[in-house]
Amino acid sequence: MTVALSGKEVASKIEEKFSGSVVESTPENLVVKSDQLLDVARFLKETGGLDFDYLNFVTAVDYYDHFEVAYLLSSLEHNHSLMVKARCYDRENPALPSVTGLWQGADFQEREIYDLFGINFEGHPSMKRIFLWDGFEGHPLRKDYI
Amino acid sequence: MEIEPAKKYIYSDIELDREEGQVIEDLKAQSQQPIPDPDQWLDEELEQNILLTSVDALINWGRRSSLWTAICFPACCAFEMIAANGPRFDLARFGMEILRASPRQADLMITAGTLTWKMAPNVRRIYNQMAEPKWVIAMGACAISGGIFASAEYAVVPGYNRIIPVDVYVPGCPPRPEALIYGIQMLQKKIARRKNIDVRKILER
Amino acid sequence: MAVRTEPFVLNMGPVHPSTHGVFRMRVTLDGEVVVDIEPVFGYLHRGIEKLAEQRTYTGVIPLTDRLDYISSMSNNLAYCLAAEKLAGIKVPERAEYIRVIMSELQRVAALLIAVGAFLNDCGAYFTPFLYMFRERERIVDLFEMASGQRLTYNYMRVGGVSQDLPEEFMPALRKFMDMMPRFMDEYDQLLMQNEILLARAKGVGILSKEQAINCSISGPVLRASGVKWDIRQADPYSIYDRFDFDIPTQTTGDCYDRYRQRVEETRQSLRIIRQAMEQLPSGPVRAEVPHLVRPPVGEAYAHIEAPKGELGFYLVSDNSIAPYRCHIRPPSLINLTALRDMVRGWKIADLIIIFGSIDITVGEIDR
Amino acid sequence: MATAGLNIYHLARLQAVSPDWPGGFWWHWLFFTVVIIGFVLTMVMGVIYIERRGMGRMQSRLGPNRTGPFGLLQPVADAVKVLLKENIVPAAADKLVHWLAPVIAFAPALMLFAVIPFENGALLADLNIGILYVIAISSVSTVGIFMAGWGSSNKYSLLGAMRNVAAIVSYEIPMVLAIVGVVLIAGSLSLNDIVVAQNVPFILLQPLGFLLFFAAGCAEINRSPFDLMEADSELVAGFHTEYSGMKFAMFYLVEYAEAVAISAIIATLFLGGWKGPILPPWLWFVVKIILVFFAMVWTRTTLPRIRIDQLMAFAWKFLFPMSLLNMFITALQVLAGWPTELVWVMIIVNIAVMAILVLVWSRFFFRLGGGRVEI
Repeated sequence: MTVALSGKEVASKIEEKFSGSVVESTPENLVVKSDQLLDVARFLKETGGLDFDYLNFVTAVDYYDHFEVAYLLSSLEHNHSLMVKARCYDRENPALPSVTGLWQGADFQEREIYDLFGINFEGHPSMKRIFLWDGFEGHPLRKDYI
Repeated sequence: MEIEPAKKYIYSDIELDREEGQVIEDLKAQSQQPIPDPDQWLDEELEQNILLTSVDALINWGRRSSLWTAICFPACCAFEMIAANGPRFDLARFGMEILRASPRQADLMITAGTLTWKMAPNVRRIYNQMAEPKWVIAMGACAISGGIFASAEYAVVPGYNRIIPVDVYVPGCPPRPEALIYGIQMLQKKIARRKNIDVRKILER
Repeated sequence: MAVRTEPFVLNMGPVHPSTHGVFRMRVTLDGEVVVDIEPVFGYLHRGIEKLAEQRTYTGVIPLTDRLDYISSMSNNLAYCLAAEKLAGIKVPERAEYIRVIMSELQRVAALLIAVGAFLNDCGAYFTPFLYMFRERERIVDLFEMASGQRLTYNYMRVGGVSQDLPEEFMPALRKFMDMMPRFMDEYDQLLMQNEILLARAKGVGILSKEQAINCSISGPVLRASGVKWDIRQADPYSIYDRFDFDIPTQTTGDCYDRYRQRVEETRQSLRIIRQAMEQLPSGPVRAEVPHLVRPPVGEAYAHIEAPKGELGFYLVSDNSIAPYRCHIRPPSLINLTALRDMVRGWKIADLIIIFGSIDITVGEIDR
Repeated sequence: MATAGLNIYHLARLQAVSPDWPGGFWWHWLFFTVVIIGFVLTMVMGVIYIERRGMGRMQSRLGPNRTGPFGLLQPVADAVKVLLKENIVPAAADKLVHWLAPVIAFAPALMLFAVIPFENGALLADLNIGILYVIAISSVSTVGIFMAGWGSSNKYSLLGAMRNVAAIVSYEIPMVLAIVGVVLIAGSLSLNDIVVAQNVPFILLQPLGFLLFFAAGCAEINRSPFDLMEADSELVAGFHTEYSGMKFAMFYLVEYAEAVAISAIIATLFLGGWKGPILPPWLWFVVKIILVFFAMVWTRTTLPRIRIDQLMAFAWKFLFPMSLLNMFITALQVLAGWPTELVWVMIIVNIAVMAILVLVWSRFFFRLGGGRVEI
């Protein structure tokens, strides 16, 4: 059985290293400041005992006033998982750092989020539309699209 | 369809993407109305097509007995299409087991699956590449009207008849292979009725 | 003297005999050697995630059928698990068993298609594919008995399955289970040890263990690279912890291993079905669930081991009758992440079989 | 030797007797030209039917059976339909080359039959270099195929055509060398003489030669598993991707006419041509052609396709040395003057030699399978 790690416990570990990076933590997940997302992600991947080497999925949710990008991380070795989230409040030009350098599996999923939500992932090798065509107006999965 | 002059070749990915996006947008703007079914406009064209009247029946027999299918199966219905080709339903009995990957050599396009605007130019191109005479069977609800996905208007074309003229519609989501075979038989009847030449017109001349 | 060559771009797809639907690759070739590829998706983007936000929780189930259309039952299961997790619904015993039987039968059907399509890509002119289609038809018959549909079953519901199995189902299933091992042996004899197939597939398109994990690969492709990770055992959902089955793994992670992996997984699935058949209890097949499910505010992620890999549904609820957000974790799309690294340096013919060995369905990639 | 009776016959042939027809050669040529065209077209229809029905059976389905009795008219319907389809020439194509290609590809397939005997002496031209003629003519169709690939201005076509040229260049050599064994035993290059010399079908005396020739022949006419030039799952339709209507029909015809031609040559060289008891000779010939063709259909439905570099490696590392060895062994046997009455011993020895050679070579010297090209 995959153990879902408590966001609070992991948050305390992260706070030791990067103080002030965790915005919010619940037993289910933890929300990280978007500018420190990459550091936290690297910490989660490379710290012994956590070893989150597998990225299950990346997705985004539109809450009108902000976008929430969710990363579900797993460790195949320890068989535990953790949901990490980051928020962007800028609706015009939302941006987050890309985690493709850490988990290559995020490649197409980040492009998908860019396509359907318009969140720009900085540092992604080819940030362009994936499902819709170049020249398409708007981002369909945003709640205010049609 | 007039042939466009050969374009300058594009090597940059970004330019290519932009070009393709433009093609899609143009097609989307063009095809807001369904194209009427071929029955309504094909007769006029055929008047110019002169062949010996006595061989009409033979030609139609040949054409309906060997309908080679173009490979253009976007989505779910493809599997019922393949099942119809498979051991149990066996379209090969009608001489249809040859799936021509090159549209130039195919006679029939079975549009098995949802059509999206991104795919639409490609389908139009495949249809244009097919040599006359050619037929289209719209297979499944998505191919007829967009079906279950019709309300995702930003991506889904509401029916293939916006893009290409359709001869036979086979409803179902997906249609069973039996339904497809029935549709094919309908098409065969339609081909059998087809006049390659109107005798009276020739006599008048 | 070295010959100077110049790479050229070949557009493969979206309509190509072996791209399994409307997938497209822009392949840069140097002669026959693949220098680079750029996959282009989106030719079947039907906005399923957008549509799901406008439908009730039950109304999403038909959409999930059309995701990975050759394994509709698994998609139904994954979605229903997510919705149940969100709403906190307990599923009756009998329904759990029926779900397991259905999803394992679906796995057998989907893996048969995958193997057949792979052999077809290798150039075995339709023969293995049609043989495997013959057996798939039998499985489809079983599904048809239960759900009345041949491809898009729409059988499972939030809180159970739509209707109980008809009485002729179990005898038919038993008959099928008696026949199937014989057919599996036949497939083994068909091409498993064929010299040409070995030459074509062995050592081609190797995906290393580390890269497979880093690229979030899942399913048979991951296990063929030697990672023993199967959600049915790592994170048992439904009632998979009650069954006794092995997780086969391979070592090298080449095309041949992926092919072998699929064949062996089919055998394991048959084992599970046999156990589930024996244990099948009687009772209701649906929990008492209101017509319009209204889960509390929250989010849930449920994932299953679909034939192609980890299929997950991430549902966010705002206490209305429709999901606020329904994200689908598509195994096909994510398995393709490693494609570019796997095919560089191989011939164009290898590109086809490497691509075929990943086994994708475009409906799931583009959604 | 099995050829003991041949020498006298051969001496008689040296006087080059003209056919005993009123009007001399001209009637003879006209008659056989018409016969060959008719024969090839009928056989093509027949083998297409056999292939589709046989393939259907092997794939556990029925195959065409609705058009005409037992579906026998299916190829006719196909022909009627294909010939009346629109003929498309791509805008970017090289018009002349595109137009000429099917003709150039088709002519050699017909010309091959000029030297193939339907009965004893019943052939258009009993060339004393018949085999050489066959080899020379059969490679001309490559030019047509390359023209098709080049003229279509399509990348898939070009790739297919390139593959074809590469394959033909490599496979000519083992093909010729495989024939040398037959020629050594028969003592003649004329196909008619070779058939006459076959008191025992040469497949028994030359089992290795037969295998090599069959493999090389399949590769030469691009039957599976060597059908790389129109590899459906890779190159869409290969060199004839851009062809439609009549010109595609020509290529379709070429594909099967060549298959019939190679089957006929194999039947002539190894299966005793028109020889056989009870049935009339020409019927025996047809039956043997169909048998060989059926073997080709069988391989097509069974085996996967090999890769282009494996194809080349197979030609140069397996077929070529094997055919050289075969040639030397046969030459030694002929030189030693193997006694005629011990022909069965020779058969057993040759089959054993073949088995040992193939096993040893495929185990220790050459295995299929290449590797990655570093870029």
